[in-house]
Amino acid sequence: MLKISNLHVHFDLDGTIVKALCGVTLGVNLKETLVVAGESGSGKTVTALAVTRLLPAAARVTSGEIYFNGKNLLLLEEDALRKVRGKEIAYIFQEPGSFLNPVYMVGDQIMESFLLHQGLPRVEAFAETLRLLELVKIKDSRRVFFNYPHQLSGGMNQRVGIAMSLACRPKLLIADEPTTALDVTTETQILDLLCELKSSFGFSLLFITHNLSIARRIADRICVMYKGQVVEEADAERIFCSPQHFHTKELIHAYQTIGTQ
Amino acid sequence: MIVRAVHISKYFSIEGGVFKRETGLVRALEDVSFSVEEFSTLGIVGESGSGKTTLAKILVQLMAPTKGVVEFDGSKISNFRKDMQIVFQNPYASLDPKMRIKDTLYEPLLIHRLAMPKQLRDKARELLDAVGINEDALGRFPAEFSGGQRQRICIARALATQPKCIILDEPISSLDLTIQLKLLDLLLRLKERFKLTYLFISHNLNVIKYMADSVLVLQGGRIVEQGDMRAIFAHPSHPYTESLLRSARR
Amino acid sequence: MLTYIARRLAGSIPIILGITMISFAIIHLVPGKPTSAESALNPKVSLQVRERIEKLYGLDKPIHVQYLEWTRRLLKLDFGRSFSDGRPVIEKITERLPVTVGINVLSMFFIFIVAIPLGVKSARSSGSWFDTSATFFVFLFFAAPTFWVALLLMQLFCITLGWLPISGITSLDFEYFTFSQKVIDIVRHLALPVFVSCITGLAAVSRYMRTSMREALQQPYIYTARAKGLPERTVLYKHAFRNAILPIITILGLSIPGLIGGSVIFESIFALPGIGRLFYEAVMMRDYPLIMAEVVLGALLTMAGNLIADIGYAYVDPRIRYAKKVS
Amino acid sequence: MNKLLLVGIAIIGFLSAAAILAPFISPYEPSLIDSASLLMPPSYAHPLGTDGLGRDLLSRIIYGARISLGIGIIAVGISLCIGVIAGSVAGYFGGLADSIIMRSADIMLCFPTFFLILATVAVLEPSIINIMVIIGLTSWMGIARLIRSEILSLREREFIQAAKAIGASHYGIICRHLLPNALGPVFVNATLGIAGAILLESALSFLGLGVQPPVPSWGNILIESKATLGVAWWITLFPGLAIFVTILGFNFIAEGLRKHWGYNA
Repeated sequence: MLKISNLHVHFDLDGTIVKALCGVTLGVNLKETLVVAGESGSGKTVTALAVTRLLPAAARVTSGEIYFNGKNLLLLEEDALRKVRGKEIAYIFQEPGSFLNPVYMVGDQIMESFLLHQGLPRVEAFAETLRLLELVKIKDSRRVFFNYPHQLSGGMNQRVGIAMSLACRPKLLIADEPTTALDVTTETQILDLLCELKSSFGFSLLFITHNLSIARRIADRICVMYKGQVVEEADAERIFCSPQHFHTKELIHAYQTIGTQ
Repeated sequence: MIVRAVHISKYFSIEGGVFKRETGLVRALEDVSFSVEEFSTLGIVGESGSGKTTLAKILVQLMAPTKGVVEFDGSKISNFRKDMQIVFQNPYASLDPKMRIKDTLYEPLLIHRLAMPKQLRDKARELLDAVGINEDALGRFPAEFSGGQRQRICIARALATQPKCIILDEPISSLDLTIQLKLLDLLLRLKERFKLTYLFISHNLNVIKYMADSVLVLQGGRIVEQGDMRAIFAHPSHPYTESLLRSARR
Repeated sequence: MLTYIARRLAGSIPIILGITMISFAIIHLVPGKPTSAESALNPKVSLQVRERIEKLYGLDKPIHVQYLEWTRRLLKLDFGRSFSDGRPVIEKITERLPVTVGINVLSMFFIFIVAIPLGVKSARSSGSWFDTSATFFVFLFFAAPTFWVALLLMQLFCITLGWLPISGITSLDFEYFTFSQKVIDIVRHLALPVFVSCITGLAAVSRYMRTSMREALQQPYIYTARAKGLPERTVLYKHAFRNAILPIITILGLSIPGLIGGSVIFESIFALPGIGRLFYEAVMMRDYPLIMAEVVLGALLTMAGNLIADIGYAYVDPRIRYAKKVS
Repeated sequence: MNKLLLVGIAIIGFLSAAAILAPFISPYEPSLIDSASLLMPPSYAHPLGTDGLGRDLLSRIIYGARISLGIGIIAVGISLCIGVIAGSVAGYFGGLADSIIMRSADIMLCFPTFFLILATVAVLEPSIINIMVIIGLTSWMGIARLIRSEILSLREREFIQAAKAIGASHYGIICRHLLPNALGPVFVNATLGIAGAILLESALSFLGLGVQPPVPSWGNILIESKATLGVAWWITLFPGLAIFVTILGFNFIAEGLRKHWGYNA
């Protein structure tokens, strides 16, 4: 499904070159949940954004390939890449409140993908959006459609984010710490919702987090990143019972002593 | 007993309507009383909105309580500004961006006249050494350090006035787990070395278990349970404490 | 939203009071000033003028009574009679108001039409030749004093090239023109003044638009828009633009005092019959009732402008319009 | 130090040097009337030509620099003092002081500044001191608002609470912590203020209400040139150019400072 090999990304912060990724290699198989665990600065978010070249202006991919169903995304020119974004690869981001445009109604922002990718007439797109909102367990979908992001709670906004990403039935969903900004109870609901949708939609999930307890709950395979490199990659169970790399050991020890749920 | 809170309550007024009349009252703290033994660590645990930070600010006299009073044992704490210090949660906001690290450390030393101008640099170097930051940090600005390093510098600043008691208001919860653990070990070492009393505030019960000798559980501004850490962790009496323990252990 | 408007309206009452007080204080500088008739620097303040001021403002009564009386007359828009020709001041002002308002509205219109696309384009292609040259020109426009540019342009277009009339709003034989000739004539007369008046505004709005646009483009929701596979044009003009345009509305309110103030200069250069030039003449002739009337009206106009801009902003920005939390 | 800042400082440095050394470097007495060379175009004897009364334009412009720069800097000095004090009191102590200061600032901001200045100048005699004071008194509001919002945002920041916790006094906090953080954007605003004040002064003299002749100021040189518009282009061009270059210099400094300190004030 997705194969990243030897990816190097450098940031040019007005003169100083920062090496964000130094040779990242990882793969996501069909219908699998791969969790990329790592602390801040390990490069996990940069990897996620690099997949569909959503990196900020200052970033430059210096070497490496990203194959998605056989196509090297780094070499795709803009229009073809845009067809992949949103249609085959979708994203959910961390801050639910700030990743939705504050001046448009929530429903409009979801409908946008229908109108763009599937060219549905507005009436059909409207009905489709309502169905999607119900799918992500938003009860009063008709009212929520006409609300603005600032009127909804964090959890509700994240559900809208998930609905938006699933609009065109993507094959791969990349979630970058979607529940870190939420309180514990909402976090559990969102994680359960994601797993449920994964089985019904059948997409594969690339889940970025720094919280090992989430990794343990939902991951088929885990890969640990440290200082811009993948230092360990294995099945969820093997990572926890026999970690190899010193950083993975450190992570697990810290998680067991003071990690929360 | 080194410091004691007697029936502390704190209410905030809510302004509403067109002319900003006081239309409501938020009861942040309601009749909180407890005392802190010297050389011990009292853990205060509670979820967000339970009034932990308000209590911290009242104890260190940054905020006046609506009711009740904070008492100090005169023999141990003569000048609370010097003997009582606080470390905040957000390392990125608790250091003055325009000040070099050396000036941030010199300030408490000069205010309390703990070092002659000539000795300032050595004293600052000692403080940084105690928290594991090397000397060349003195000339640099906070922007050049990571969250963990900045929090160590804040701890150094708190140690500058040779305090007796330090209030730690969620000092590590915005950092990565591995760095959190390293900082907790640092705090334990410093406590032994400088004979300190800690008031450790956190929402994470496992951290409290790692650090505290006695525990105080806050819910909605009220104390629901108080006592020795092991006893409470073994068999909590209040249902709220039980639910906290269950979610921490899963 | 309604509480927002109510609070804004309530807030403006003390401001109106403040305006009347300060204007009243300025008036009191006049007669109280020991400008005896012979004072060299101010020859025009003759004894006879002093009596008229005293009579007009009833200065014999205690100060607060004068203030109340003056405000009462203010509410009736009765600013007393102009010294120069005895006509009621309010009449003279309303006569000339359309010219100034017309020019200002026209120049504001041009500012928005040119500056906003300019700001957006240079924000989008930041670092390109277009962006650097646009910023350079914005700097030049920003620094050029309007009256100097006016003089230079007058020299170039009116005298050496002779394309445009040098002053006035209509040429002498205006009545005999056909309608289309009349329009062309007015346009030729107003071309230079409008251009001059919108120079600084153009620079300010385009620079502000560029910063606001660049800020909007760095917001997280732009990532979401791109992640949805939207073409760059939609990302830019639908998502980023709608957020970037909001602060520009407040600029509208804030630029009114500048525009009214500026009208004094270019109206006197181009001899246009607006309230700006009226104010200039009143100042030269120490026509105090007229001066005070314009100061008060100018202030009230600005305050009204700010109010409209604020309410407009609240209307357009859903975060203020629908403040209540739904779920 | 970015190049914008350097260019700005170079321009202003050159102009202030010219203003200070005016008596030594200007070729002629600014008000020396030489009836033999009326309205002479730029020549070797008079590098920038002469005006209607045969006075040398270059020396008048050099002396004019004294007036314009002097008024600009002192006027902004006045508005800076009032603004900083009013802003920090309103920001730091809040409550009644805050609302009084801010309401009066709102009121003053409502007046079209140019109207206010013209009205007060009409009432008082237009001497240089009056102009400086009036421009200063009518432009403090921007700086006061800027300082107030900076202090309000800083006051809640934890490093201010930490300073209080280690026992710093009110005075210590304002001087060591609040002002250094708040003054950055204020300097940027102040340099723009100087440019604004110079523009205002020259506009005033242009309308005959600023510095009265025979004292030369860029504004009143320009107004005289209006009479000889078609004939003597240099009398219009050069004083205006001087104003333009000065304001450009100050804008470069402001933009350079903003980049240097990374504000978007």
